[in-house]
Amino acid sequence: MALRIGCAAEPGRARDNKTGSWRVFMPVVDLEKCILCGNCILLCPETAVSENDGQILFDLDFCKGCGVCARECPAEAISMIQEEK
Amino acid sequence: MVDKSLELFDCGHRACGGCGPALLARLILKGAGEDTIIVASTGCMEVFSTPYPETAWKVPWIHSLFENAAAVASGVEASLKHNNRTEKVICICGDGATFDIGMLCISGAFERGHDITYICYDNEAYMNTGIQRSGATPYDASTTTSPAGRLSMGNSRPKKDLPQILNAHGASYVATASVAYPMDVMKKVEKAVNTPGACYLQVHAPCSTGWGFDGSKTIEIGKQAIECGLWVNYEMENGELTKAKKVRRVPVEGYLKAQKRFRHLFKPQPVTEEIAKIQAIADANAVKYGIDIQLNE
Amino acid sequence: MRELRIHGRGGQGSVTAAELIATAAFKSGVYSQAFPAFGVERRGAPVQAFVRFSDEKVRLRSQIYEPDYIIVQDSSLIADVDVFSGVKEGGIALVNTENGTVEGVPDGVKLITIDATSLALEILGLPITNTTLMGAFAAATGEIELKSLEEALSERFSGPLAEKNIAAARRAYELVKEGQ
Amino acid sequence: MLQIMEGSHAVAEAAKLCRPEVVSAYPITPQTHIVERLADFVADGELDAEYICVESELSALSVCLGSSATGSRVYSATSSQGLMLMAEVVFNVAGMRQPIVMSIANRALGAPLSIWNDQQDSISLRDAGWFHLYGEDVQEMTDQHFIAYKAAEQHDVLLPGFVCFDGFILSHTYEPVDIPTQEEIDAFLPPYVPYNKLDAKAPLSMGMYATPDYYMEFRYETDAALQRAGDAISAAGKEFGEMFGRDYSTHTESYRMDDADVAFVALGSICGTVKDAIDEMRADGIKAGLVKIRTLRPFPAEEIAKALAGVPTVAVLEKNISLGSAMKGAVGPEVKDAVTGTGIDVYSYIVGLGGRDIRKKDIRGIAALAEKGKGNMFYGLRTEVL
Repeated sequence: MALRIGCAAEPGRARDNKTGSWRVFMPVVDLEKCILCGNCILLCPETAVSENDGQILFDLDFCKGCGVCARECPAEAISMIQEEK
Repeated sequence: MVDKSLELFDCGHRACGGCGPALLARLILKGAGEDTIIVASTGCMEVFSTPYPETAWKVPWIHSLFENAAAVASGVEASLKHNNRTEKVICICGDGATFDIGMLCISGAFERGHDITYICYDNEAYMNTGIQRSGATPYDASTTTSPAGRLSMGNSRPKKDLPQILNAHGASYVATASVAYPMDVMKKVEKAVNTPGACYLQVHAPCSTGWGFDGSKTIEIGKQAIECGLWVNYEMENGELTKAKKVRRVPVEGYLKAQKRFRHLFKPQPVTEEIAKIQAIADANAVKYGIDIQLNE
Repeated sequence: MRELRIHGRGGQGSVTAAELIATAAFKSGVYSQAFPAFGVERRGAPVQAFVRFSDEKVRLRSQIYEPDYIIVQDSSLIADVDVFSGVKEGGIALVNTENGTVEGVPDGVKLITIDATSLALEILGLPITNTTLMGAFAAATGEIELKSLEEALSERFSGPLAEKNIAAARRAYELVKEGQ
Repeated sequence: MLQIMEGSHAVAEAAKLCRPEVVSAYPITPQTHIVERLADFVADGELDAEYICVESELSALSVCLGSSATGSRVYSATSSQGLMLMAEVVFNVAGMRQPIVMSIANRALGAPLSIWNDQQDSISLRDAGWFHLYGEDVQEMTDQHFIAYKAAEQHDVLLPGFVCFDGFILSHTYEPVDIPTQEEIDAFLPPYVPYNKLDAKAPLSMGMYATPDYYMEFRYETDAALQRAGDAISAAGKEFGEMFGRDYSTHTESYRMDDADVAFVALGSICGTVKDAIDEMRADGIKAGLVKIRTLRPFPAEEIAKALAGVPTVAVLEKNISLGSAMKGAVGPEVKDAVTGTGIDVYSYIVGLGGRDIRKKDIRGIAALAEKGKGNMFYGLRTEVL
């Protein structure tokens, strides 16, 4: 790919960097406890949490496993578990 | 209107896990919307979000130097104005770029009254270069250039009151916020970008690496700062304090103890006179901004 | 190429005089160049300005050391500055003085005196002598036409100020012509 | 049509004719008359531009960078200390490939403080990625602004340019100059078409940082673009010549170089004095000539080598000093490099620093020294005060 003049780039390429590989602990949500408040979505520094059809989804390609979602979950529905890689 | 579902700060950036500033970048763009141009200073956020060619920014973004974001933003605004364009211009700069090296350009931009919003993500030291003190570093915080030691209690000067300085420039909207209160951040961003003239927003953005706490506690630490009165969320409009977040204040010890940068105040034994000085800072904040919830309220 | 050096004091309009003489010369059909002795002089300090006249484009950029003409805006300068330094034989020294006597004029240099201060006070109501001296210079040297000078003055000044300055220049021109 | 005008005002007229959308500058002697005149133009409605009064030169060029990145043609002017305060932005603008044109009213650098002319300021920033044009007289420096914008904005160039002229000696001199009309400049210089710009409809991140995997390639690209700027300057200079009768298709100008025994190489206003001195020397049987450098960056090495071919001795007149260097001047080594292997002797002479006047007799004196093989030295030192 030719260099973009002036060290510029169009959006999208950050996704080439799969930060999920940094993770040690992985968030797991207990759907029974989850109240779908959206706190975990709003507070994720990685934009790696979303909701679809009543389910909280973690994008494990990017989740760094920081645990903010688990700590801030008012329903204590998220736990961080050691990931087997 | 704030659109909570709008995601303009992409995955794949290289911030530490639990990064306060990374979360703030997301929140700012939710508050500002996609018709926004970001001007960044050199700093931690710039570095973690834009290693060529991997940008995390889905809105137009420009970085020039460490100290000149406010001037670059002035130029962006002038060009937009000349061409009747409608994009909002937002500077996002760290506290080093804001409190210290960028003061000249900021003062000029605010005095000229460009229609820009300048947001300082305040993590209270130079994190990009390895946690050196800045004018935003709080009293007694240990950093790599204000280390605690046999003859030192850490940073020897209180945090500079930058919002008041910009207020004195005649800024029509000056506010503080914290990533721990995301809705408040988004609302204030929205208000700032829709207020004509130069506006200033200073957002407390805890840095787990620089302050020494587990990345999962970013929000918790931010809340503790508010609850003890060492950080106050307030708004000033046309020079007048119009709003401050009230709290049932707790002593500062809990907030300090939770961070390695204040560990020397407690180990090997508590330095009570220093802790008392920090408590006095919180007490003074409480009086100045009227944040204490009275029992009869 | 002919060269003019103007000696004055900061605030007397020496630089403006150089510019206007160059402008008038240009309008009279020659190439001209005017520039100040660039300095940090404040009001009252001795200053210099330079003008070159040539039938061809002027390329030389050095200051003027051997002028064909000098204008001394204030005879008190003669005690402070060697205003006659390097003036060419056959050159002309135009000096503003009340009493008509000037010391130290080198041999071979033609002295022309004019009481520009009184004239300026009378016509302009101000002791600003540069336009008066421009008129005198036009008459003394023939380097610039009076008409071109009047044009230059009316471009620089407007309304009654232009009229007064033109009147002062014209009067000085006539006085010097009469004296020749 | 020729009219007589102060050099600074001619530059301001040129800047106005280029229709910048944003002008930002900070006053500094001897640049002030340019920006004051532009402020008048804006105040009187003669120029439709945002005129941004800033608190420092650092901001002046930063504002220009921001506006340029947003798609506007911009203009600034500075001098000396101001350029040094801008220095960080100067490099940045080139790396970000913004085609900004900035006038430099050349002035010495402190300490000691000097408001007077030499070329230390722009020459100190010759490696910053901007192209450098130097004007000999008010006409040339005026015309160079039009050429600078045209060359800078070519999409195979996209680099900023300095238009340099000697402070006071040219900026404050009244002399005849032909100022083109707006219609003529509009025909020569089309509206700016940015290659990239900040635009919410097409988001782009500009000025990202480069890791060691990319940095060298970006520098390579910038150097290649600066080399191409040379061709763009020539092409614009040729087109300008066709339209206005003043040709700037070459980066150098040779004066009486035929059969010259000693050649001067110089930049800027000194060239006029040198030409007059050469005429006198030739009349006295001394065969001297001049190669005037108009474009210092990109350095026109081939053109210079060609112009100097067969001349035994070359004296480079330097209004700068590369302190601590072997030849003392900054330009001399490049000229020497351009003629390497030819046996031509090249010497630098440091002259005119801090406004020291340069006379025809000085030029003759330097020619005599060069022919004796004495050079790489200050010329005209007042040894009595040393």
